[in-house]
Amino acid sequence: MAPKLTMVEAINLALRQEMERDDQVVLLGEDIGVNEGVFRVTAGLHKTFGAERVIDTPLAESGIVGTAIGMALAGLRPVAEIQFAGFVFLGFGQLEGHAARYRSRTLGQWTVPLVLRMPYGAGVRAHEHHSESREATLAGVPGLKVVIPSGPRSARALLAAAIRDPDPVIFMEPTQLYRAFREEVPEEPELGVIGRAHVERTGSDLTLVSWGAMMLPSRRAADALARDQGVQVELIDVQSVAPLDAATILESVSRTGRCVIVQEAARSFSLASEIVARINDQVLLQLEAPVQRVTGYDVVTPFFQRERLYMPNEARIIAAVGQALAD
Amino acid sequence: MAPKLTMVEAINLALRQEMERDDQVVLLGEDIGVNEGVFRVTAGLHKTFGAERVIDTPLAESGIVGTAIGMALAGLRPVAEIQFAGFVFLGFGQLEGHAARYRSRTLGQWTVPLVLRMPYGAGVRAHEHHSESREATLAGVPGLKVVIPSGPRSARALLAAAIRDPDPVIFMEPTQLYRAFREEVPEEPELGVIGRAHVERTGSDLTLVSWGAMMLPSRRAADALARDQGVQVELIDVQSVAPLDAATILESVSRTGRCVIVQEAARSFSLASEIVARINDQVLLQLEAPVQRVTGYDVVTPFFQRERLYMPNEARIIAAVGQALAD
Amino acid sequence: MPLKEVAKFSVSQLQVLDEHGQLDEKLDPRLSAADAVRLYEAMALGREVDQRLVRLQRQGRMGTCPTCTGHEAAVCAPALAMTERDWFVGYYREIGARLMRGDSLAQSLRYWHGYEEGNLQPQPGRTLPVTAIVGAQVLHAVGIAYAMKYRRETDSAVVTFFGDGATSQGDVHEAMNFAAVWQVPVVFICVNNQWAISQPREQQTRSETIAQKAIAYGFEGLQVDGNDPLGMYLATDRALRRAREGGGPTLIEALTYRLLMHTTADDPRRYRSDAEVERWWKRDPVPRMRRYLEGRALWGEAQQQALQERMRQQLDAAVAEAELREDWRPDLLFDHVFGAPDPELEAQRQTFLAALPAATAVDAHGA
Amino acid sequence: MPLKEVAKFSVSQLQVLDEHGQLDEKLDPRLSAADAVRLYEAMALGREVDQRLVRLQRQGRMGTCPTCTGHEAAVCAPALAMTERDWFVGYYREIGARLMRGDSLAQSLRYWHGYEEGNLQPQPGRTLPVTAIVGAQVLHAVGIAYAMKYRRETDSAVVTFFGDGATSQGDVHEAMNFAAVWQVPVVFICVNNQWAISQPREQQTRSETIAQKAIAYGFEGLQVDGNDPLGMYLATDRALRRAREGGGPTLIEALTYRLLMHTTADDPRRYRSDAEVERWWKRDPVPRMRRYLEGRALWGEAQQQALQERMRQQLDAAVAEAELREDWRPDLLFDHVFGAPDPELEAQRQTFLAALPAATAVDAHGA
Ligand SMILES: Cc1ncc(C[n+]2csc(CCOP(=O)(O)OP(=O)(O)O)c2C)c(N)n1
Ligand SMILES: Cc1ncc(C[n+]2csc(CCOP(=O)(O)OP(=O)(O)O)c2C)c(N)n1
Ligand SMILES: [Mg+2]
Ligand SMILES: [Mg+2]
Repeated sequence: MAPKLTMVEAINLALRQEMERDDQVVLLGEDIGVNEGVFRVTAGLHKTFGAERVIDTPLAESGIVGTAIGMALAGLRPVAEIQFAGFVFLGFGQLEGHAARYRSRTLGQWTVPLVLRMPYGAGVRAHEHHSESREATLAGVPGLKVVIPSGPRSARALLAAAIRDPDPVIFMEPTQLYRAFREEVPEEPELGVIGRAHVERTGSDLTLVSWGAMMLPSRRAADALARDQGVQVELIDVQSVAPLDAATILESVSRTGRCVIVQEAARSFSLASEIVARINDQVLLQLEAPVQRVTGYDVVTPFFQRERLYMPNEARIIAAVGQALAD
Repeated sequence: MAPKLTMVEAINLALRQEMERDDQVVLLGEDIGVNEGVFRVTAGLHKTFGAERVIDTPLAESGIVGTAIGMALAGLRPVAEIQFAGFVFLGFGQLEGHAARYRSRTLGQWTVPLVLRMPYGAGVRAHEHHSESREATLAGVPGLKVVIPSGPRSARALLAAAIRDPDPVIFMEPTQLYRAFREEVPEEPELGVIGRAHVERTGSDLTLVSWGAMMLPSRRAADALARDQGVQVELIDVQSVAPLDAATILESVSRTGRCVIVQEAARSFSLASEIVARINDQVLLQLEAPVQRVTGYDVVTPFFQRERLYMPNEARIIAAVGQALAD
Repeated sequence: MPLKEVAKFSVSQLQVLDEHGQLDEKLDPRLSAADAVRLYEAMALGREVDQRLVRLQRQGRMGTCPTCTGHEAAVCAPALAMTERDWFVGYYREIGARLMRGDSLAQSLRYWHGYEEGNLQPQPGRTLPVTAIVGAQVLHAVGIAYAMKYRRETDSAVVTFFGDGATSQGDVHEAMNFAAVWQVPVVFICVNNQWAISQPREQQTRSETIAQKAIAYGFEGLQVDGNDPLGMYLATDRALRRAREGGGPTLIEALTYRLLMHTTADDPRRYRSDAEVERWWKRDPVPRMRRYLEGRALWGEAQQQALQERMRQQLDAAVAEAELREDWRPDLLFDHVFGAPDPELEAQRQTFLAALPAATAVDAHGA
Repeated sequence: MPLKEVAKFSVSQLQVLDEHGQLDEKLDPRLSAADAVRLYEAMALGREVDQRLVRLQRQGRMGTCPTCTGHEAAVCAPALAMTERDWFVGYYREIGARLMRGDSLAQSLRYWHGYEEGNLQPQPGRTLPVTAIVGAQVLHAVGIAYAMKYRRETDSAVVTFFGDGATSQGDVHEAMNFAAVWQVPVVFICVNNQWAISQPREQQTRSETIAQKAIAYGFEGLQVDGNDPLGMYLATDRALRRAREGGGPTLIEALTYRLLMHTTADDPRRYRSDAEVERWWKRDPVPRMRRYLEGRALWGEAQQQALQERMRQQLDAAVAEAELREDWRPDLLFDHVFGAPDPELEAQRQTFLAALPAATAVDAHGA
């Protein structure tokens, strides 16, 4: 039987195996080496691979992203860490202006195969700036891929795929899931598919779409709905925010006619909005009720005392499903 | 009769009048003083108000945004310029982390009343990085206001309102409109309303929503549709991307039952997507056909030889209106 | 001019009161008795608060918070040199100094325990709240200094604090450069505590000193024993005077040490030796200042006992006050996204309030 | 140690061939005849291309483009000192040097005329394309240098160019700091042409020299007469050797001048005096290099005539080639957003192609 790993351990496994497989893979970031990362994601890697491949950088996010771009241009496979996603905006100029564009502006002559890992999201009672969900801001830049796993096994497989991907991949790790549960993760490498959503549970009454940490309450809601109300939802884990696997979602919605989208991020200018727009484009006529968006609010991400009040939860999801079924 | 001004002149008028009205208004940016701005938006201001109020800064966008935040915290009313919107992402950390949050995190004790002006958009055959439309990236940050005028008169009125606004306002100026046409702009100050869309033309067949430079082909399309096909569209100029005046749009769509949204920005994770989501939330049942989005594409903004091919134009708008009416 | 020298620079180091309590008479800033005692008491209170915060955190009564032990001289002495008219733009490791500036202890505890309310200070005046994004506040300081210069507030300057790690950030570079070009009244105090979480100073930057970074911008940089309260006072006082007189910015490198963990979530034994920490405990600024007071016959065991008791009471009261949730309103944040209400936000507030009972249940469960 | 000096620094300036053609024998890098001629021809071609670009732009046959006149020594001499194994990471003002590196002239013209195709170079090897975001490329250079060090490519170093204005950017600061900490093989060449569009050097930064900014990072900075091709060659050659030998980064400040407008959209008479420009024309690097060749009897009027004719032909051919649109495919960009096709993008491509006839009509109208 495969060992049961937390998401932190699963990510660590992916890093270790990819570094073993390809000596051009190097890690860089703040406190990832000797200290093994503030969440211990890089545990043991500095010891095994040394300071040259597990690089403790100076404290500068644009520097991390920009030098990783240079490494990638020169043929390395850098996997950079931003200590918390809230700091990635200090490197956003490099992402938007360079990582995302090199392939396109040189018609493929230069490419930037880097991975930018970052813990994100609320739910671990962290200090301000440590709890945002801004996947849409990153996914809105053509040329960037954005991937979010929802469990140890998908985290491992998707990260391995990201490292082998020829393009820049932002890999967002929900801190709430880091140690939330264990899952069997096979020792032999598994490769996820970037650009593909995962139908986690099939059902014909309603399509429930979510990703990242919000898969937890979504799963619980799906269980409860089946158990208490006999409602069978089809539960889709988006996994790849960009490119978005709209086809899988739309196919499901075209069958169920009803959809609820659950996201931690603020409501407006979000992935939930984008999914609604795609539904409008292609399956509006099969829709039997307005799509329900269960989301964060358009406020500055609250400090931790209020964070759980602002995050979607099982009750809100069940209520939204009820609404969508009633409409 | 009021003088007929270009948008550049109208913006200049707003700056001049606000500086005359309030000596706490200062301008800062690259090449805005002696050189009077690369588009001459600040013509004459350095001469009139001096180098202390029209500040030529060193070449650093985060520095411009960050020092403007400090000025605003200390009670000045800084109006900072980013030479082209493509460079604002070098200051995005300051915007996201500080300008947008100070009011909220201090429950109103500290505020950041700054304006960040920036030319944006394609259509003037500029070099790479000088033609993006990323209003949604900025509007997606709770706490930031984002305003886009569509002509000289609205530019003057909205900029004056932005300068007097108690919150950070991103003021995006479509370069394509800078000298595209003249309009009467009254000498006495006019104040626009941030957070309000403008119904430019009423009609009962379909709601046509746009903003910025795309108002040009939208206006032409509305004229042509009325003239050639007797189709009366209601044309709405969004003006305020955040806060978004959804009520005006939704009220119109609830009457017409059909909607076309025209934007220069890439298609996904955009304001057009957000508007579709709002329609879904509130007026889906009044909708008689899918909303049509006429947009840029999800590619890296093309170099100037291809820019007009990628931008929405009158023909695409007319075709989309036809589609929406046929559905 | 084949290969000719075109510019020369040097960097000096200042110490007034050394680790053995030896005072350099020539440099002695001659603090009044009241100021000397005030400074010591502020340092002692900073230390005391720090220890309580850690204890509260270990008891689950406090969020993750940074420690300030070791930094008392580096931050409190500058606060003593400042007036109410000066601006204090800090980061997150100056609790003692913030209390000197009039911040409420109870509010500060609330802040670190995850309440926005904690940022409401009784009289914020010219003290900005804590910032967590490393380096960003240094630009704000320079903008404020511009405003002071613009308004001819010649009695006002800005003091901004940041760590050795922060010197790597582009924002800090841009800030120093803007300040120099604008010649605005700002004092940059780099609290060089040798570590940025686990990154040692030598791996943060290869310059021999942090002070010499000022050479890149054309103003003066000075290295100061950051555990020497008199040296820090003197350096800040001089820099503030120069700033207020229109002489522009100064960089002060306060050489000190973070004696405890980075934050309560950190375990420093993962990356540094006990021996190193031990060495720095010998240079502890708090006893150094006490010895100085004793030397001036301003302090003794009785005063110390009384102070301990006062601090204990003050802390107990603050903790009790901080733990009151009388003013707690869950939807508070909807009030302050913008200066005026927005219909969409008000609609979202209604959704939020309607969902609150269930969310509160989850909260109780999850917390 | 009350107030003791803890560090001393100095900055030197290098000149080998002065503005009167006087050569410093001790410093003479003793270029071979072939190299000397190659360098001069590259400088002359850079100048010629510049003038043609401006003319084409005025005729509406070229997009907005920057000028390089005056920068020929500062960029071409380093290119001569580099080998194919070294990396060239520039900004937008090095046309002569880029052509030395093997870039196609026709492609470069296409680039500035708004075609992505222009970035397709015949053998990009180790020369990165033009970058427009001021300062960003300097970080890329440091990342590349890390890769060279990591791979033990000890015959390879990186040379990166940027302007005086770029020194204000946080990215350039972060780049120099990372390079120092990592001790990677990179040479930073700041082309200090005294202006950043309309911002004069003294208002960009208050430091006496740009070279001294290296002190902030703990490596060597050198000021070089940027209009002296031999000085620039010598400085770059030394820095490259040091870099390849593991000695880490060097900063070279090339003191030069932008003799023409910032770009074809700029009017420099708005912000600087004719007298200042005149003074710098007297230091023009191109005739200086020619006089040097003549002094070594490597050049004369006949060679000059022949060169002019060759350059004219080369330029005519390149312009003709650039203006061919044989390979033009409107939907090209859809191919290169990602390394593999994406269904949504393919659907959008179909929309794009369907709308093309109407868009092309608009284009003809609007262009
Ligand atoms: C922009 C940013 N990057 C990373 C972090 C995470 N972080 C918090 S404190 C810290 C170290 C700061 O070191 P230094 O500036 O020396 O200050 P010190 O904590 O030692 O006082 C880091 C990396 C952050 N808060 N902000
Ligand atoms: C990040 C960014 N900000 C602003 C600009 C606009 N801009 C282009 S070149 C330039 C001046 C650059 O000056 P300098 O670095 O001295 O180089 P030079 O052009 O003088 O060679 C400016 C402000 C830009 N391209 N990128
Ligand atoms: Mg530190
Ligand atoms: Mg320059």
